[in-house]
Amino acid sequence: MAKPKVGIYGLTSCAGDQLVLVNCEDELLDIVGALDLKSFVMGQSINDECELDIALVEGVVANQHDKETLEDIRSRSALLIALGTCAVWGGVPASKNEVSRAEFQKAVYGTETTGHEELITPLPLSHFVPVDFRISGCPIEKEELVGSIASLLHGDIPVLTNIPVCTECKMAENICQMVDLNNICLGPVTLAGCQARCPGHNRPCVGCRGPIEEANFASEYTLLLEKGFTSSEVINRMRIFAYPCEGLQAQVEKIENE
Amino acid sequence: MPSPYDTLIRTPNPYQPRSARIVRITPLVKDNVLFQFRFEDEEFSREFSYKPGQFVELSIFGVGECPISISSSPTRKGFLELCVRRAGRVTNALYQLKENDLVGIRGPYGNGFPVAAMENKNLLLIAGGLGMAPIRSLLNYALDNRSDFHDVILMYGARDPGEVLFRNELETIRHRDDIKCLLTVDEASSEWDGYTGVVTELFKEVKLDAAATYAAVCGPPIVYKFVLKELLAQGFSKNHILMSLERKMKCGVGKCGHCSIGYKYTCIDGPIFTYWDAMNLRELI
Amino acid sequence: MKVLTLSKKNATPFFEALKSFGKTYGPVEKGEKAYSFQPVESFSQLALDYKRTILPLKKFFYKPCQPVFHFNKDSGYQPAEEDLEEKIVLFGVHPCDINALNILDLVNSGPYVDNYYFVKRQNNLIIGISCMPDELCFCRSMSTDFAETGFDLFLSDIGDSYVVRVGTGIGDDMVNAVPDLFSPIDEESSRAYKDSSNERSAMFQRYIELSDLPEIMDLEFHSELWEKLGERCLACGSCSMICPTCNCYNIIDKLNLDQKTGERIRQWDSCLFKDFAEVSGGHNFRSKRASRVQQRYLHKQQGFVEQYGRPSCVGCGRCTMVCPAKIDIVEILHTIRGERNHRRRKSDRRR
Amino acid sequence: MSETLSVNPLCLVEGHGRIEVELDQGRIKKLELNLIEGSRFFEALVKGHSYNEVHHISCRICAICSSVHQLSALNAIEDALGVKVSPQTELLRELLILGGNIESHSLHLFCLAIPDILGYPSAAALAEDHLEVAKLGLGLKKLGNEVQELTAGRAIHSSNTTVGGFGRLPAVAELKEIKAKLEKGLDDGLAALKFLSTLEFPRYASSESVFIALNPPAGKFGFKGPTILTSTGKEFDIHDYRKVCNEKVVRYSHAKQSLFEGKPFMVGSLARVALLGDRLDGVGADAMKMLNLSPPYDNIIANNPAQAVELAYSLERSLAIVNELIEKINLAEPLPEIKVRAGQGTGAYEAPRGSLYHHYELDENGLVTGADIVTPTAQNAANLEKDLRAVVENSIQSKSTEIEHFMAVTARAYDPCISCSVHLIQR
Ligand SMILES: Cc1cc2nc3c(=O)[nH]c(=O)nc-3n(C[C@H](O)[C@H](O)[C@H](O)COP(=O)(O)OP(=O)(O)OC[C@H]3O[C@@H](n4cnc5c(N)ncnc54)[C@H](O)[C@@H]3O)c2cc1C
Ligand code: SF4
Ligand code: SF4
Ligand code: SF4
Repeated sequence: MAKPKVGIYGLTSCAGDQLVLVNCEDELLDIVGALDLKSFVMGQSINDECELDIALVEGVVANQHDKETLEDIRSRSALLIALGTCAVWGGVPASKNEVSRAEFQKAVYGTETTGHEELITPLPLSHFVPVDFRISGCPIEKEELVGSIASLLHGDIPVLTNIPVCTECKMAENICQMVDLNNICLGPVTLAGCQARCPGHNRPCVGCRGPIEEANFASEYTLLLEKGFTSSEVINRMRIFAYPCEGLQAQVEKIENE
Repeated sequence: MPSPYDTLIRTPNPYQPRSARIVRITPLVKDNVLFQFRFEDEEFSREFSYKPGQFVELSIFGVGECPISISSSPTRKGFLELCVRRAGRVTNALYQLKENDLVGIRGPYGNGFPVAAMENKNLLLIAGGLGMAPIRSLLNYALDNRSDFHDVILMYGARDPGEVLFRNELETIRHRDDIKCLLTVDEASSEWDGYTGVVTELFKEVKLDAAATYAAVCGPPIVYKFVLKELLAQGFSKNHILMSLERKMKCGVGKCGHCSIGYKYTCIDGPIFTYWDAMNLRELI
Repeated sequence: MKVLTLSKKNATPFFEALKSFGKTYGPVEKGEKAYSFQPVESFSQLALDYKRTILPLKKFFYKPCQPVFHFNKDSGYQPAEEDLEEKIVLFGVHPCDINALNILDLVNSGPYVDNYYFVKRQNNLIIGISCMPDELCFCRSMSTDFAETGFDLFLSDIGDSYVVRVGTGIGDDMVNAVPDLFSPIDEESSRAYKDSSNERSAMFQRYIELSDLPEIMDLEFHSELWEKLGERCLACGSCSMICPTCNCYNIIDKLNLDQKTGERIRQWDSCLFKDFAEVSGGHNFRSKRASRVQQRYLHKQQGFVEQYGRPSCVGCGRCTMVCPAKIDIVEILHTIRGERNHRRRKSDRRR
Repeated sequence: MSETLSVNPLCLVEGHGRIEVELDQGRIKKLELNLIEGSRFFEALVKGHSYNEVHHISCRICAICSSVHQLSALNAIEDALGVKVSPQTELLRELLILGGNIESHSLHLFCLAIPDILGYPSAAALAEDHLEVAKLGLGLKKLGNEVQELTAGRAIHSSNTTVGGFGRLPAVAELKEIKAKLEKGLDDGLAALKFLSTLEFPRYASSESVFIALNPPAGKFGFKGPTILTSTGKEFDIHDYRKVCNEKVVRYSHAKQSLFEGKPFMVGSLARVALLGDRLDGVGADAMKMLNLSPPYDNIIANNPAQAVELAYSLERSLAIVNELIEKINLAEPLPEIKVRAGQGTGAYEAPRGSLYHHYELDENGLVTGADIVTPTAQNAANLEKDLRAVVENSIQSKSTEIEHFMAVTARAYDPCISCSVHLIQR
């Protein structure tokens, strides 16, 4: 089979997920060798914006330029893969989406204009274009990236972990941040794949990989309130990485109506 | 001193897939393909025996495993036929393979149809859609051991003529006089010379002696719903109605838990259940 | 059965002698009141007054995530090699956990034998230890508070010494490796044993009534309790992971970058997960969380009974302890049975 | 005749940037460095969050500098809350910073700069002809990541760092493992230096810069200090960082630019080596000699060899720290007690690309009420524009594609991290 034509792109982001690829030091040369890497602005100086088999896109859409770039990539790519929590859920940039960007802009840059940027409330890729596959994580896990690339090369849609952080946390036999230590731990509502890295380091999960399918935010919220946390403490923690997600929005709405 | 586990660890590994080569690929209808396989190990191939209604776990390298009913009859040795619908990762990957490619197969698993108990009885085989895959195995088994059974009736319903599986084979069988082969489609086309309407309509075409008949039913939930009603109305004992259930499966050998319903594992206690058993499983179809 | 006594003074030399039988694991403190079975070098490292470890012993027999096959597109599937030589000694195992292993033995044998499990099982030696129940233990109700089989040696604490039951020939070898450390059982020890046994019986605080439970679960199949639990349950999977008898697993194939080789991996799974019973095309046989929570209890307390003649729960209290949503199995069963004032009932049922 | 030159996009850097130049009759009419990364408004995002969440949010500014962002944020929070961290925590944090430096410098040198200087479009292309060099670089980069993983839990966006210290301390066995790797790494580092000493780093223009860096205590080289040192001979407390980097909003960029005493200045490896290089001993000092680094530091491309010097230093210093930890790490050391109170605090570290300042204000519940983050790339922007001007002026006779290439190489020499440059000021 011919090498798939691949583009790796970053929209507004910290570039962490692209860096994870570059951090696959042991596999990097094999990966790059197996792909026909047409565009990777962060990693090569000659880039060709042509028709692609696979586009890996990191980051949120935060301005008009991002939106146009994304739409252009989509129109050229057979498969579009969202890379990282920002691309999949909105991530940190979308953590305060109830505040208008104009307000932020005024707060940060004062009345002086910053030129061309037409701001958009940051949202994940799927809000603008169809996304074929999602690799979540802030940043994504090396192993999931390499495994996904192997599957894609083989012509299969990859399979990724679909279990909550608690499950991996228990597998690792950690002390429970929530039950034993009464911390706000988002493990029960967060997608695993990180081997419960934070609880494994005696730190509560902050939810960086985004919510698990059917995350029970309502129950998690109630339980934490029962532990004595305030509503805003809990919501502030929950909002850091996936605020635009439907389940969380529903929970926030429910609280506001109460 | 031998440990009590000694014999246990020496039993064959039930998860071991055997390499098998695709011998022939026969497209049947859209997204349904009949694959014929032969095991690489000839001795294993000779010894591989199964019952109609059993299934195998099919492995595609690097993609995974999935359960597929055996579509061929154990009376025809040396190869194995699986009729596979393209449904997800594993089946998709199988569709990418070519003749002579290798796959892994382990099995056979499941209880299969109780063919010994069915001997000297009438057989009523009812299939809807892809349900024909396991029914074909039983049908060919019955035809190859024709004298063991009394009347054999096949009722097979598909959505339209383009969806009728094994049409050529069934056309041949239709002209035999030792079997009644009734085909129906929900929506006929001009070239269709079978029946039109749902499969239960076919009951009008036959006279059944419920007490002397085993009914084997396989199809989508909707087929069960109406066929079971009809069979009960005809006076069938719940113990003479056999049905093949489908559940998510991973191991196929009663360990992984995915197919459990109530106290049964679909993979080892089934997939063939009597209606009585199935009824008691609560989560039925 | 051979019964001896071992003075606690001799525990350390005995422990040292065990090292020739394999690598020794035992309960150690992991955090405040949290314990785990870990490699142990000396007797003093052991936290023998532990109540329950986070993970049960199943972690030694099924790794949470373990390769079962290596594959190569040209040569097929090769079973992952198990180390047949490495023996391990599990020191300080409670009766509930021993009984849980006996249950896993049942599940893993039968018409299809899970050799991966039994290879590990055969390489394990088990030294049980007696325990005192806490507010979560209900092993007495499950008839698992006492181990009849499934250990090589069992030590019952009677104050200054242990009463040692020898369960297997290897257990006898262990004793014979340092015979001087053991004494024959005498009347005094025997009395002390009975006293502590009675004391222990009086300490159980939780009971569930098992008789006709499957029947009652059937009657309560549509109870609204399940809906309520479904709302509360986070489907976090913790209860399945830490359950000593939960043994569901998933199978995942991992392909290497070379597109030719890879591994087939087996990973712990839970019936609480949304996709546990979901088939391709999206149909889900248990799409609601409520029906998944129900499945966990039905399978353990009803389905398993019909299949194996006993529930697949040993009353260790772990699931109640770890559940962030405070879902409590004993409470559920009391509610299902419509019992009131259950804490005062002390039906002390044994087979 | 007017002509436009442009470098768009600026490749081989993290984030989105471009350079646009308008020439008129051989004179620069306009030169703009556009950092066009979308605005994320971090300082607004952290507002309202608890003191123990800030570092999780702030580090998402930039992946490659995430550890140093986290530690700067934590230092600022600890400053505000009056939390004193233990010497052991300081040591582990230093190790984390060094790991970040090893990773970042090897990434820049071997994956971006060297291929560029030797005329390859990417590290992969370099590997086709110089597999050994590529592998050497990737190996060092991996080692840097391993040091970060050991201390921070993961190489990007640490899960182990927290207010007061670390969630989990590395086990002695793990330290011994990394020690062995660092010993090998030091050999690899020397091999890398040898290779680098054979390269000729280009000079497109001479342009003098004011250098600014944090001043480590006790006359040592390093990446953290209580004061800020300038090549003009001034010294400021880090709490007065505003006096050093007065920022102005630049109309065409999302980053703010900094000026010191009204002039552009440079932070980063070259600044550190220029200001503190004479404090180096051991392999760091050897490296300075091998790479001929000496005043005047008027060629910005020399930032590349300066990074190599720091790479060598970081490897050696990491090994020393690991040895010390193996001897005396106290795995039972508890985290300091934290009493929540209102206050404000500043934290500063030398990131691979230069000085980084975080400043937060907290209310009595420990919630953030104000934040200010000044990143190295933002500080360098004005100086980079100045250098680009010099390059264009110096090579005005060359073909425009050549000038564009010179500009790109010059810009990359700063190892700009455009994600970082996104600013979030507001008090
Ligand atoms: C006893 C039995 C007999 C079957 N016989 C046939 C047959 O003859 N022909 C045919 O085309 N299909 C048959 N199926 C259905 C077939 O197993 C699924 O279509 C197949 O598993 C889809 O796998 P996939 O990997 O392509 O799909 P995905 O959606 O990617 O599924 C992933 C995995 O989930 C499990 N899974 C998903 N769907 C099912 C399912 N319906 N049943 C069991 N496990 C599932 C499998 O382990 C599968 O590999 C049978 C199922 C059972 C239980
Ligand atoms: S620590 Fe967090 S992730 Fe781990 S089990 Fe407890 S709640 Fe779940
Ligand atoms: S435990 Fe939670 S916060 Fe930590 S890495 Fe995993 S998902 Fe991210
Ligand atoms: S531990 Fe509790 S919340 Fe988690 S899956 Fe089990 S019952 Fe549900």
